[in-house]
Amino acid sequence: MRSIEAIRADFPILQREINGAPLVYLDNAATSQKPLAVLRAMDDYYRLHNANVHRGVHTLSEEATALYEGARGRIARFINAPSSKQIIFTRNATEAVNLVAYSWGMATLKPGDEVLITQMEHHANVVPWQLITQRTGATLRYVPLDAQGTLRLDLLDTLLTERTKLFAFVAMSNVLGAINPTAELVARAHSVGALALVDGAQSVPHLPVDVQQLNCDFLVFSGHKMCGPTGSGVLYGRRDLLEAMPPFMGGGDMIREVRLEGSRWNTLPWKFEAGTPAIAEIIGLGAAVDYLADLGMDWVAQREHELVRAATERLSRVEGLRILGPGIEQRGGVVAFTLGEIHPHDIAAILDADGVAIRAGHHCAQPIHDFYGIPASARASFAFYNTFEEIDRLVLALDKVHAVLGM
Amino acid sequence: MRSIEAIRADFPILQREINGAPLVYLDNAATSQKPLAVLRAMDDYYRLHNANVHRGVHTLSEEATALYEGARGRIARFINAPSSKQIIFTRNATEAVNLVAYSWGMATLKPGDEVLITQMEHHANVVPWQLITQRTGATLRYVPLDAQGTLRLDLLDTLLTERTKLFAFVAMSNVLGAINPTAELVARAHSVGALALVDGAQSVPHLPVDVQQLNCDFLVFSGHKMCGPTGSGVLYGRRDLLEAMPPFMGGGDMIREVRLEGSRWNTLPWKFEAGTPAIAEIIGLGAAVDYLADLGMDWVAQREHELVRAATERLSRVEGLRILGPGIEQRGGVVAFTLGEIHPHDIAAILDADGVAIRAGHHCAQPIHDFYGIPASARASFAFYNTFEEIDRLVLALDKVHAVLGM
Amino acid sequence: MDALYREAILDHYKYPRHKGHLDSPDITHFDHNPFCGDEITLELKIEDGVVTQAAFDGRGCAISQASASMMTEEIIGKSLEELKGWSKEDILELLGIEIGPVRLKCALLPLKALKAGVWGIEDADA
Amino acid sequence: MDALYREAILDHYKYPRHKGHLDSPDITHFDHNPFCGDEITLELKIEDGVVTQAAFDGRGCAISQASASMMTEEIIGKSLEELKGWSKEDILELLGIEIGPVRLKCALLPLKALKAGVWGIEDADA
Ligand SMILES: Cc1ncc(COP(=O)(O)O)c(C=O)c1O
Ligand SMILES: Cc1ncc(COP(=O)(O)O)c(C=O)c1O
Repeated sequence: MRSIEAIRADFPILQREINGAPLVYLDNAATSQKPLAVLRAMDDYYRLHNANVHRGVHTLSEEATALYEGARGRIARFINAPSSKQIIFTRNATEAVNLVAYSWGMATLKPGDEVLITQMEHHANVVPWQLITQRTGATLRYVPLDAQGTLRLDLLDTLLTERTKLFAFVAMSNVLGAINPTAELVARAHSVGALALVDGAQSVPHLPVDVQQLNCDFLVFSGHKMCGPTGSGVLYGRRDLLEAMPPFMGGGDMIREVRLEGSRWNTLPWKFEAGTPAIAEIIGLGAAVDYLADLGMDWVAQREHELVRAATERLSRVEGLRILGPGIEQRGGVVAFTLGEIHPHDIAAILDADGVAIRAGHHCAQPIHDFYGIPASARASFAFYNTFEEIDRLVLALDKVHAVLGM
Repeated sequence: MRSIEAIRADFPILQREINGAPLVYLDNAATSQKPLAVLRAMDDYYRLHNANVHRGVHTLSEEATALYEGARGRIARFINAPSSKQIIFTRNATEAVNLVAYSWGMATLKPGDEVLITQMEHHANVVPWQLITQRTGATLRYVPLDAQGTLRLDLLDTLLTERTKLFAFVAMSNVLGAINPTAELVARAHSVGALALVDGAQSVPHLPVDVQQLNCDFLVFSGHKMCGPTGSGVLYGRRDLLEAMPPFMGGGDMIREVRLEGSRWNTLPWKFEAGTPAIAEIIGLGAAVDYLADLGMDWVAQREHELVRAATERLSRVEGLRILGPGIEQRGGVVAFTLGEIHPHDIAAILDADGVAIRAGHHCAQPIHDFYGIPASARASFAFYNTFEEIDRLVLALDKVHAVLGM
Repeated sequence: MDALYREAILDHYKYPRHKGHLDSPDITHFDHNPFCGDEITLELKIEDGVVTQAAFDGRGCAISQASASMMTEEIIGKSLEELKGWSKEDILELLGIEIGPVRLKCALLPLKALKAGVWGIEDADA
Repeated sequence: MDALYREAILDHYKYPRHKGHLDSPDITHFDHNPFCGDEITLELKIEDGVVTQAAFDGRGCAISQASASMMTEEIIGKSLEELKGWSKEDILELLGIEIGPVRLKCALLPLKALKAGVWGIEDADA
């Protein structure tokens, strides 16, 4: 394995200074930093190969198409998808959920049907289901949380019924850090005949994910959280489902024939990719999964686990600090916390003065904060390129918060 | 004005050789090449400022937000939008049309209502209206073409009625090159109480466009066709319409509050931007409009007009070559043509052997080709960085097509 | 320390002035910022178009609380007409700090409540 | 000249073999590629499970037409069983050229029609 110093050298932004101190970037759950390999893949694309993809006969267009479709193949392998036809590119995880909600949801859901989500979902996996159940007359239900910030699995038997058409849940919470028993939840959904959609926005970047092993029907994730560029996201879907679903957006590339009287759709995956895709970004995401695969997702998960273990240990000794979510065994590289009565904005601002970047707010997961009866929390989230020294810097800066704002 | 050589030096890809010959890139209507300023803006963003935007309290997030929202302001000014709140970022022009179709169309259209488009639309402005009129029971109508490949404006009086709720039309055709009398068509739509959506995918990159002067209700365009990156597109909309429209996709950033029982939407423009946006790409598009504004869109239009005038003159002397679309006065920088019975794929392939990149196919505009009774055409499309020597190379290569495939 | 947390701000945050409630206020306005959970209730007593008493209650970050405390001090004795003319610059001057776009929302929440209360308009742009 | 347009291909394109129609064919199959407008109708006479006559009609680019012409020449005398085993490599070998993904669709359209006709399956993957 390469040294952490060598790996950090792959990420130019980690050299930055913020307010005179070296950047400590602990906002990885919001978006990750990008290695040179990803920046170079996109830059090379624009400097050497840029053209619109598909159906172009000239050399640049064939090169661009080969790069774009090649990335699809590598991304498919990264999550062990049976076929690259099952990899549909979107802007982000959010669009991927909306695609399923609009295409599958609008065609399928009827009054009386239920969609089950959980109280630990990111808004991306809440609002589309609110919108679509309202439109279709279906009912939206939630799996609540227990005191540890994990799912009330004891209620699943009551909540999952033959009325449930879809169980959509997060593999790893972006606030609680909780890693859910994904394969087991998928099986539970299937046992009542419901489909299972897994929000992998936090799991795919940080844990080994194998869609065939999970046996999920849909998986969504975002490129920008996994060393890839902004503007790239993925929907993986079961082939027969994707084949049967009507298209979402209409336009170029997603059609086979357009006549004034009507149109015929293209085959997978293009049926769901209307218009010029985010070509450079998907090529960048291809480079990102290569980068992660080279590191090895087992190593990534292990490294981040060690970081978060050290962080939770050290943080729990900070006066007045309360960590949200489960114990270390069930936790990925995310630690959200409160610090006495001090508002998270003040924590983040004072940390920033020392170059430590954490996030403050509801992290697009208001229902979790409602559960805890707090408006917001502070959140440190880790990537493999973080160091134990950075955790020291975090803790030191938190002492300063007490010094400045303590009563 | 800088020399063309100096301008060409801004575009690294123009140094490329294809099959041993310098690249002649004449596929600009499909996508444009990118100047260094755009590549650098994105690279700098990732190397120095990358963070998720909005609500981040730390320095990087504030910088990223300032860059992202700053680009919105510059793009608003580029089309003279009254407010940057009216600039909504999408992946491409196609998504922008779909946004209007899903949000405005689903909420508004009823059986008996009509949507009017034209026979010269790109599929991006056809298929969403087919999908949404089917869903809502509204009727889709077309303005046909006349023999010159321009719109049958004489039929507008019959086609535009008080049943028409929206007139959606292209400002400049990507096949015929035809520049439509956009402001006049908008006024005609308004005179029957219909809204006007302008597909500016080909006009915004090549002609000065002023939404206040056009007085259109919606304008869509794509960043990648105007020196900007892939993955960036824009919907401009009239403020009161956008305010009244329901959201399209649900997720983070587009909401103000999410409770288990329901959600409240964010204000414009974010109401329509769900999830992490294409941050780097929009910053790149901001650099692209700066680049174009520096050149001056009047100059761009003038230069491309000279190029296309020279091209049509020289091409019309090639044996068997027939140009689709109107005369030079009504034409932007696009020349689609047929060459006797030779299939456009063969034309493009033989040109490619000499480094000349043109497109062959239906260019996502099958209804135009149906009108001409041809399955496909060859298309050369120009940008300001093209040269008159490149037109010579095009014509020489076409002679070779005759030599190789002539009977 | 961060320029945001200068002495005066910390003082108002730790020892807020006019925090609490008035007896039968003439104007009461509640506003909040759901993105960070800042909340404020502003109460005013008015005589002859002039603010004679002011109080606020709420919770939130140091910036929003200090801003509320400083603002209540400042508005007592001012006419409603004058307050209608206040802008974001007036508050930033009171706070005496440079402020990024996210924290600006915190700083301006009390002004937003004041304006809405004075104009009687819900959700008015500050 | 481009490696795509080697002599044999041009020859088949300019002088297509077996272009036209058969009297009462046993198998007729039409297929097309709407992206570029290539069209082909393939007709076969079968005796004892062997192709005895073949003809094609259609329009399209040089590659698709040459491919159809070469293929009809090759399949006469072959058993249906053998043809069912044909793959895209067999056609590319006939054509003797390297081919990018877009033109591949053109080259394989005749095979697609053949396969669909022989298997009696619409739109089968070649
Ligand atoms: C006239 C017109 N409209 C719409 C589009 C669609 O653009 P995009 O594929 O970027 O969504 C194009 C692109 O070819 C076009 O030329
Ligand atoms: C668990 C989870 N789901 C979904 C999302 C949405 O991702 P995006 O904004 O890239 O669509 C996020 C991002 O914060 C997330 O953490």
